[in-house]
Amino acid sequence: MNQHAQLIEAFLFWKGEPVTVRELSKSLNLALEVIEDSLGVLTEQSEDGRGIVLVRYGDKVTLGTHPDTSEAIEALTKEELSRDLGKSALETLAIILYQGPVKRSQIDYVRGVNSQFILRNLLMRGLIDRAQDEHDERVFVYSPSLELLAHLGVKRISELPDFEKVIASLQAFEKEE
Amino acid sequence: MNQHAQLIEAFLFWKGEPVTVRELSKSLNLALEVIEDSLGVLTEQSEDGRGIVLVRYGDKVTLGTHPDTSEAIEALTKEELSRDLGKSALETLAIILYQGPVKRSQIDYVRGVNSQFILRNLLMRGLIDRAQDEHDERVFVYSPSLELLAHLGVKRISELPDFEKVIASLQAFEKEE
Amino acid sequence: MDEAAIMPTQHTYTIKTEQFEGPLDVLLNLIEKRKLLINHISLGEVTEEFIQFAHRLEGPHGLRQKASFVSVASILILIKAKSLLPILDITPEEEVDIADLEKRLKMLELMRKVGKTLGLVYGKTQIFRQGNFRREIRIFAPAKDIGIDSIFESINRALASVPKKEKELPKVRMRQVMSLEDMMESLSTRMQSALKMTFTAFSKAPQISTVNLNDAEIVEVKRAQKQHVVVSFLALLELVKQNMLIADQTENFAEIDIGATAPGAILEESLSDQEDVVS
Repeated sequence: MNQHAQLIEAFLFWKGEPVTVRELSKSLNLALEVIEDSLGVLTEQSEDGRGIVLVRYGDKVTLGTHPDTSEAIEALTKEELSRDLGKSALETLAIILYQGPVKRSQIDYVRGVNSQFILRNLLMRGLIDRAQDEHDERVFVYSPSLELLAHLGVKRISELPDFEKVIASLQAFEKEE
Repeated sequence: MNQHAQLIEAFLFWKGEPVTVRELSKSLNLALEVIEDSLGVLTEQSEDGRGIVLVRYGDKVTLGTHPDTSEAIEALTKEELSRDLGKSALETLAIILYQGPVKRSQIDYVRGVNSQFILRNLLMRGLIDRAQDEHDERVFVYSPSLELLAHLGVKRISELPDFEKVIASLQAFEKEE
Repeated sequence: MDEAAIMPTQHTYTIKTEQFEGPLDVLLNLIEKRKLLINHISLGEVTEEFIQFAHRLEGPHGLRQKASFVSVASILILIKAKSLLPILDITPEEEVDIADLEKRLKMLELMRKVGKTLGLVYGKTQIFRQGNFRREIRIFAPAKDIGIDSIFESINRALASVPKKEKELPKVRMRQVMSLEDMMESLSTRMQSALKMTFTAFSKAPQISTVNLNDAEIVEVKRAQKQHVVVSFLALLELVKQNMLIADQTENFAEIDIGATAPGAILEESLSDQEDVVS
């Protein structure tokens, strides 16, 4: 694999969304012909039984899983969505229910560990929603989804058990910092 | 690349977060030895100038961009990695990287101070992971996160600066007693 | 890109960690300041300054900190005494303490050096994580274990896991070791008796090789050795006197000395003994 193909593969992996060939050329400061050549190399490799392949539709390219693995991946996706949340995810969800909208840093602080992957999974399962913080656009805040509230059978979060008391404790921690 | 390596690569890509070898084995219904063999194949490929590499610590694996492409991608990232790791944090990370997995008592022993808060801080930042000790379930052990290895630009700990030398020195200290 | 990919460590609380330096840090700084290697000799050389430092410790951390300083100080004084009076008997337990201190210092020195290197490498040639290819996916998929009860149980567990700040004294453990004061006293006694023995010992067995020396020179060496012992002992007593100031401070420890049964036991901050446990 040549250096340009390597860079393009890394870029697409990091980017995580389809990009146009023109964007690739601009971002990586490479001529369009170089990009096309390298994409050719990546396509060839994709045929070579790798797990990650170059997906191209029209002008856009991205990375995806090899079609041969589709069946397995599909089954895994189903399994993932039906799996129990587990202790850590439940804890995170509980914090978002009581305290939402809440920043990731606040969740991490209460839990004492990094919650980024758990939040991603809760988002995919539609249990929480994400929005930009009113005060700082670079920061996201997380809230319980309406479906989750319906599923729990609560109309307002204040109906959650011991709501006032829990909120008071959570606020007490924040003040300490 | 064999079929199993292909499936594992696809799985790691689809999952998009660190997984343990055990999880791989369970999710893909493959024997641990098969998983290990295939991870070996993927590691070899990582060396082969591809854009995507396998990052591993002990039982944990994930995919990342090849270190050779760092500079180009770094230039494209808008958010700076916060580099404000203080002296104590770096010292603690060094102990966990070169002597991990370690218990808090082992870290405290070397540092001569209580490391509870610094560990919590590192956990929140996602730089270290916490797990139950194999031998004593009631106790936590700390190990470097794959995120930490990635920030340091190494695919595994043996690529850390002076790894062999530092390990040899540490062993020599133990023997002196 | 999802949030995780763009802002890996931003916007997190930074917990104020140890603003003070521990006894090993202080000791290592003293040795490094003098550009010495870590051994009995260098430890003996910095003993006095270390004890002075410990004596000056104040502030909210004061008591907790001092406890850990005192246990290191007692080992240093032992090393000093032994270096001044080689004939002084050291118990096997004390030998272990001394060796242990040296080992910890060497480890800390190495880990500091490694940490510095890591700081230079950190973030330089990063391996980047993949962008979130699946972020568009959103399928409402509640798990069986989600319910009001499990949510309530989880929030309580989360609340319980937040570490308590300084308001609460750390759990401490009593170790039946001598206080610094007791240690000084017993050391003084041990040194005096060792000293008496030394003079007899010297007349019998010279401690340095005198093979190539003539008689007059041998006498000279012996005299120098005796003088050295006397001078050293006086120096040590001086040191002990200074240390008594610290030994007085053990009174303070008594205040937080909850459940102390035996007098003269010192508070050991439970560094290595109190493991953080799975909750």
